[in-house]
Amino acid sequence: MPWLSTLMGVSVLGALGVTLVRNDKLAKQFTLVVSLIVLALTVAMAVQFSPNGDKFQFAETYDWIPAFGVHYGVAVDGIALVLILLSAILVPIVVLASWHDAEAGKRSVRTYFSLLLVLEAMMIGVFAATDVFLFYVFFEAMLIPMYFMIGSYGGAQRSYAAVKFLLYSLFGGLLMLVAVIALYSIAGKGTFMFPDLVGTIQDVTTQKWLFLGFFIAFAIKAPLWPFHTWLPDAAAQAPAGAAVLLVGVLDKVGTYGMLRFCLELFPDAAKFFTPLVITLSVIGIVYGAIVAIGQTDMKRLIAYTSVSHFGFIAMGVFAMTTSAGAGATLYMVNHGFSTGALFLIAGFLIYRRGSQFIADYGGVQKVAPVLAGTFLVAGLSSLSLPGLSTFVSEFMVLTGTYQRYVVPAVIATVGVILAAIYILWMYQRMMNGPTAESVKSLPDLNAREKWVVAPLVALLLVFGFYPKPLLDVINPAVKDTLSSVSVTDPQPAVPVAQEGQ
Amino acid sequence: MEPAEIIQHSGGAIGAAWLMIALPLVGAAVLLLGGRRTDKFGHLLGVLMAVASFVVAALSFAQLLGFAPGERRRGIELYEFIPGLAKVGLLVDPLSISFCLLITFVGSLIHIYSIGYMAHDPNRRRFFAYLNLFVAAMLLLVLADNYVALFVGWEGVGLASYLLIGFWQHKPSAATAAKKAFIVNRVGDFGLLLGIFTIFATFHTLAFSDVLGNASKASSGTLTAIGLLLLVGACGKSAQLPLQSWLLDAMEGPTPVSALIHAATMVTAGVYLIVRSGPIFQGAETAQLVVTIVGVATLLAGAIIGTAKDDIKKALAGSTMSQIGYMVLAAGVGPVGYAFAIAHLITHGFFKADMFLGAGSVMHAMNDEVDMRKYGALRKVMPLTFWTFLIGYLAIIGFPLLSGYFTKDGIIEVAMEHNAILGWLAVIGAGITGFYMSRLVFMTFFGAKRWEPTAHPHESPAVMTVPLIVLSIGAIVLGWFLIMGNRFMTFLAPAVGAPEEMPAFHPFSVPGLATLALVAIGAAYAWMKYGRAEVPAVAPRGSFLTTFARRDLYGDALNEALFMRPGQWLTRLAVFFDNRGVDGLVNGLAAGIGGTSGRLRRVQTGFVRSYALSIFLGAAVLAGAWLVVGNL
Amino acid sequence: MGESITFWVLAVVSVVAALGLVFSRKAVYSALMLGVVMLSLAVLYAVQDAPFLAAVQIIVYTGAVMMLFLFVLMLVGVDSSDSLVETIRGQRFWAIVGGIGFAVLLALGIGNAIVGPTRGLATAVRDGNVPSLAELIFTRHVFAFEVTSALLITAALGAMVLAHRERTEAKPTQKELSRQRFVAFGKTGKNPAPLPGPGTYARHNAIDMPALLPDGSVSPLSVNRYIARYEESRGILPPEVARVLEEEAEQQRANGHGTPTTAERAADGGPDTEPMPEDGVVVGRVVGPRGESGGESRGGSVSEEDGK
Amino acid sequence: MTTHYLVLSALLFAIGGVGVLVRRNAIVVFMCVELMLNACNLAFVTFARQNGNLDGQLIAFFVMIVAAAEVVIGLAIIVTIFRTRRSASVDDASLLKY
Repeated sequence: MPWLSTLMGVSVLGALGVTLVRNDKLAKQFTLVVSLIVLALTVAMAVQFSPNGDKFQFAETYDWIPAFGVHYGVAVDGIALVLILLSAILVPIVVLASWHDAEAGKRSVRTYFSLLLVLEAMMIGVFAATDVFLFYVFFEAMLIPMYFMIGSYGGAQRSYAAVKFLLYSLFGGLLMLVAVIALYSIAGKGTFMFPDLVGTIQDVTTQKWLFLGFFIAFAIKAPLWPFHTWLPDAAAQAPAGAAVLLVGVLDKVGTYGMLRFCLELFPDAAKFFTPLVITLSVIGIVYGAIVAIGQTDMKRLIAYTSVSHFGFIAMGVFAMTTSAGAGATLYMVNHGFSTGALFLIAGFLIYRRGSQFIADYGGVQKVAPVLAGTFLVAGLSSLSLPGLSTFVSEFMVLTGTYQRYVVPAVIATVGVILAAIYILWMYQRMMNGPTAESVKSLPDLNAREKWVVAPLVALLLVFGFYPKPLLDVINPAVKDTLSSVSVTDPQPAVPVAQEGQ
Repeated sequence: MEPAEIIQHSGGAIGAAWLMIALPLVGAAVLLLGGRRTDKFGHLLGVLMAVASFVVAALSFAQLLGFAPGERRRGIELYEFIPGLAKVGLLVDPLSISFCLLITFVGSLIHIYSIGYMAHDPNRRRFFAYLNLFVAAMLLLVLADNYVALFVGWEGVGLASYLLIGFWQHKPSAATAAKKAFIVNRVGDFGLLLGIFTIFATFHTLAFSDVLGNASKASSGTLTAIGLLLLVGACGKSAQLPLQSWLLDAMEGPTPVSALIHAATMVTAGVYLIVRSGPIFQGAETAQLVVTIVGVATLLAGAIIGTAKDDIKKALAGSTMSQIGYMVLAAGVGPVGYAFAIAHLITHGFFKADMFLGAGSVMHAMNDEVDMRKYGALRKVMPLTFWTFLIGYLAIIGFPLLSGYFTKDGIIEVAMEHNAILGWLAVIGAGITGFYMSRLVFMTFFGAKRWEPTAHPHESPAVMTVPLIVLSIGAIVLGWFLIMGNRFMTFLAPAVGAPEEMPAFHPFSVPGLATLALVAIGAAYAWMKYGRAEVPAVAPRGSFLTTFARRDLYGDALNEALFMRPGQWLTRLAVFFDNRGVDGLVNGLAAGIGGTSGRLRRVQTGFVRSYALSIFLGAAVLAGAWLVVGNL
Repeated sequence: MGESITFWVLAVVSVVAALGLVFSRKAVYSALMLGVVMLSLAVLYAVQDAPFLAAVQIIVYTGAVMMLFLFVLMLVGVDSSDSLVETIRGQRFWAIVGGIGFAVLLALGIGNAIVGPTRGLATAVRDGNVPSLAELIFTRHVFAFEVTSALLITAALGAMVLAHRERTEAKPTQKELSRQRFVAFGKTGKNPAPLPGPGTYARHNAIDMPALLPDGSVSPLSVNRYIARYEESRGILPPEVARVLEEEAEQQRANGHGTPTTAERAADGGPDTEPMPEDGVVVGRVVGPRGESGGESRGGSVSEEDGK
Repeated sequence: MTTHYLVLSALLFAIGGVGVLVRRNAIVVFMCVELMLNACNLAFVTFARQNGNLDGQLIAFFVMIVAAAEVVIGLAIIVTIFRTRRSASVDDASLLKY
């Protein structure tokens, strides 16, 4: 069964179907059903994935533009699989959370939900693409639904944010396009298929240039310091649901791309640029956290925490140890859940109070304990509290990085302290203290909203204590990636008979 | 004597040791998820889970005693937590089971006490949920068989502490104190995490058995680094210098919390960590020295802070800091001190919990008044509270034959043998202890009434006094029971090792006598100043030293000046830089392109003729180019 | 030899005429100059063994196209000559630089392009120029030829469509027009009556003869300014007409109208004014169906046009 | 001799070009365009004789036809513009800018 095409096909057909439905309410329900079907199919696919089987599974390859060797080639390895799972899980949650988001303006509600489904198809496609050209197409095409979601349904400064987002990403994308074409012609294989291109570029100088073409695109997408400034604007202006998908999934394409393309296609260049990337990541971790502390707008704050977290992910990718790589991949998934929960609950708050500013809140815990409690859990996941899944990934990334790069890992660990400051200070200002007059009548979470938050919190907790199912899928893929970069983990100073571990 | 091998175990109470953690965890989950529906029976469920956990602990203890001393380290595999990094397993050995007993027993008593103490709080259910969560996390901390699981428990107790300090979160002071506690603890965690990373980088494993068993093979530099990093973690959790500042503020939490978390159990986790990682410290003398110095510094600092506080809970908190300083000092001495450290930890758990709960009882009676200058002459009104408190007081100052006498004097003697300077400093600390604890007791229970007009003190209900009685019994007998005949040291030896020669107990050694004398002088001085003399209702300005102590030795001021203000400044600078610098660059680029195109736009004058001119000139240039190229 | 003489004569003529086309101020002169160039080229075609083209050049270009130009000029205004002041900065300089440069480059390029002797058309034209051309047109290029016919028809239709004015409101009736005239009279004092005819005592009705009022004096309304200025320049302006114009000018000055009189303007002839700016008015009066009239309004319209 | 014709053609073409650029009256501009076309025709005719091939004359013929059509349409446009704007200056029709 062509699983991946089916997933995308269902989403696209669903998107078309939504536009045909006349009634807004029916359209929402329809979208929810479609996204749940996609989720069910994804889970069914994931169950059949064998972690120790072929690297790429569920492969489909068809000629697309034979003249240039462009294929419609999709397949997943462990890394892509978990990210597709993440997308498939987040979309129904976002649909449910965005139930009333699109109604505020005068824009069509159906279009919003249709765009969501189109976006889902593209998110699946971009992670599944094994043809570099197809990846590029999805990479760029993803911008369009997100552009409209921000630009048409966002906050007061939506058009500024949307244009900034689009131009910034397009700029990176174009650099990547040049690199993709150069890769094609220099490799001289007459194909864009990723597995055929691995290892074809041997010249180190060429590798460096091509690496930069890909890397800058991914660094903007991720976003890595100093290419991050589009994110706070975009995330703060986007409706909460779109912000979740933007930060939770779309940005992961950047770090995913680094892991998949930058490392495997250009191993020597990747090693050459590792100090630079690690430096940028570490700056991003500390800098993002410090700037987050100083924010007055909670959505911007969450966006800056993501800048910090993306620093961890990029650092994990480039530390090139098994546990850092696997940790970074796991981080991508967990960060999706964690930031998703934060954005959505912040969205609920904003929907109730009508303000994004932290100063407009106070003592919410008293009037809406469930809301405050879930917000705290989401916040704790953002500061990587053990017992929540983000801890596992952050711990793995830091452990793995520390093995090879001690000083960066130490500085990055400072982010752990800063994370506590930005989350808890925000929580204190918004939820604790005497109840502000303006929030005295805030209702607590309703049933729909509880259903939005519950799965996220449950996933955070379950993977916090039992991340093995994910890691079992991720680890072989990461090991495979690292072996194609030909690096091995550093050896311990004191070898210990490994009977217990 | 080296620690014994760990034997994989299944079956029996020890095999079910995970229940100790799981039961309170389930309790917490039910109470938190169940919401208002569980309001009615929430506190009972909480108590039940704590007691059940104690039962499991007691049964495990019994089973453990059934094994030969060399076989008393039992490992239980649970599941693979992070493949390649850590499995989760439990380690039931004399050290951890001692903690389990302390935590579950004192924990249960405090649960019971809280039924009465929190009776009128609308959120009592949530309180019990957090308490259960704390017990589960604390048990995970001590039962874990590797550093990752330990860290999970470590942060879990931090979370519970955060939630409980900020339990009355409508009070800004409570919310701030909670946040402060968490953040300062995070600074400690920073060190602990780095310690764990270094351990992993060195050994490629995080299991206690592998790491500690092979610690001697690592270089002493590595061990020193690990030891110091772990010490930073311990300082954070145990409120040792320089990360002590959170503990005094943490008294914003309900008093049972202060008793359980910030006196008896959680704050001693640092001592546990140091003792558990003993082989690492024993390979690193510098680290050990730093540990002892930190311990002594803190025991003096805590004692000095305790002398000046009028807030009964803060005075007790200063005393907690000081007592933990003793434990850290002992833990830094090495195997000979471990038993005293843990023994003092256990006795301290009893008498300090006893006193905190007594203080809670007093506050309960005095409309939550905490200022001792508004107490006085309470011994008649609250006899049970008074007598139990008095036992705790005598135990802590080291009154002969009470618990503190055995355990604290043991620490002083061990320290004295290790390093005379440290030993004498510890003796001085004991003297100060005698003064400030006496001051506390005299101000609260003796002297004249200085009550607020609205106060109508009364004895607390039985649900609160019974735990007090039980704890005070522990405070009387535990020290003698544990120390006499080196009973505890022998018991702990399989887990932490023991010195070649068991120290003998000298009741009338020089340091012992000196301690007693100093304590007596301190107590007498306190009687003169606060017992016999009139206590002013408003604190006198006092000398520089008093102000120094009152201001927590300027710890907060130092933190503020060194970290908070520069931090705020840095934050503002970073935000400004981000908006104007990084984003300014991006927007500047955009504006530059926009401006250039705006200027270039002017070329489109709308005059057909100027367009024609450009075409014509272009054609001319082309013709020229053609000519040039054609002639080349 | 004969060709050389023809060429050099016609080349000089055509270049001078082309320059005249570009630099003459009046469109009509330009048109005439263009005609000269075209005729010269027609002769050069004929000299170069292209009699058919020469004929077509004369018939189509000099005959049809030139007429079209002249007609349009009449529609737009024969006088619609440019001021030669350049308004776009640098335009003229760069145009001339570009033109000279282009001419030089082109001449150099084409001069170099010729290699070998002239072959002549003797072989290509076996049975005469026209039949040979016809053969080519109707055989090899027949498709292009048919397409040009389609093009011509399209052009004709297009011209009709473009030139056709759709009437968007009802044609004003005589009653409405007369009402408008009187409304205008009430507002501006514009004379509602038609312009005066030759007059009761007129001996001529020629355009250069002013109408006479019943008292025998000259009606200023009827003085043709263009002719008057012409006559003034020749010194044959009838004295009665001159008097009338002077009176009018004085009156205007007294009224505060800054507009200089015809005579003054002709006299100072500044660089940015046309020497004879009032031709348009004359044409307008002759051509304009509704005969806008009145000295003041004429003066006004003149100044407006000048200002452009 | 041929070269002379061509240089004349180039000269006329350049003069026409300058005329297009410097004159503002649309009709005169049009005339200049016609002059340029004629200059081209001269070159075509000259090349026809030079190369002994009638195709050059044929092209000149087509150019004339197309020029005629162009003039018709162009002048119609000028008339239409003049009708609405009362001006035949190409500079006045400059709304399509910036």
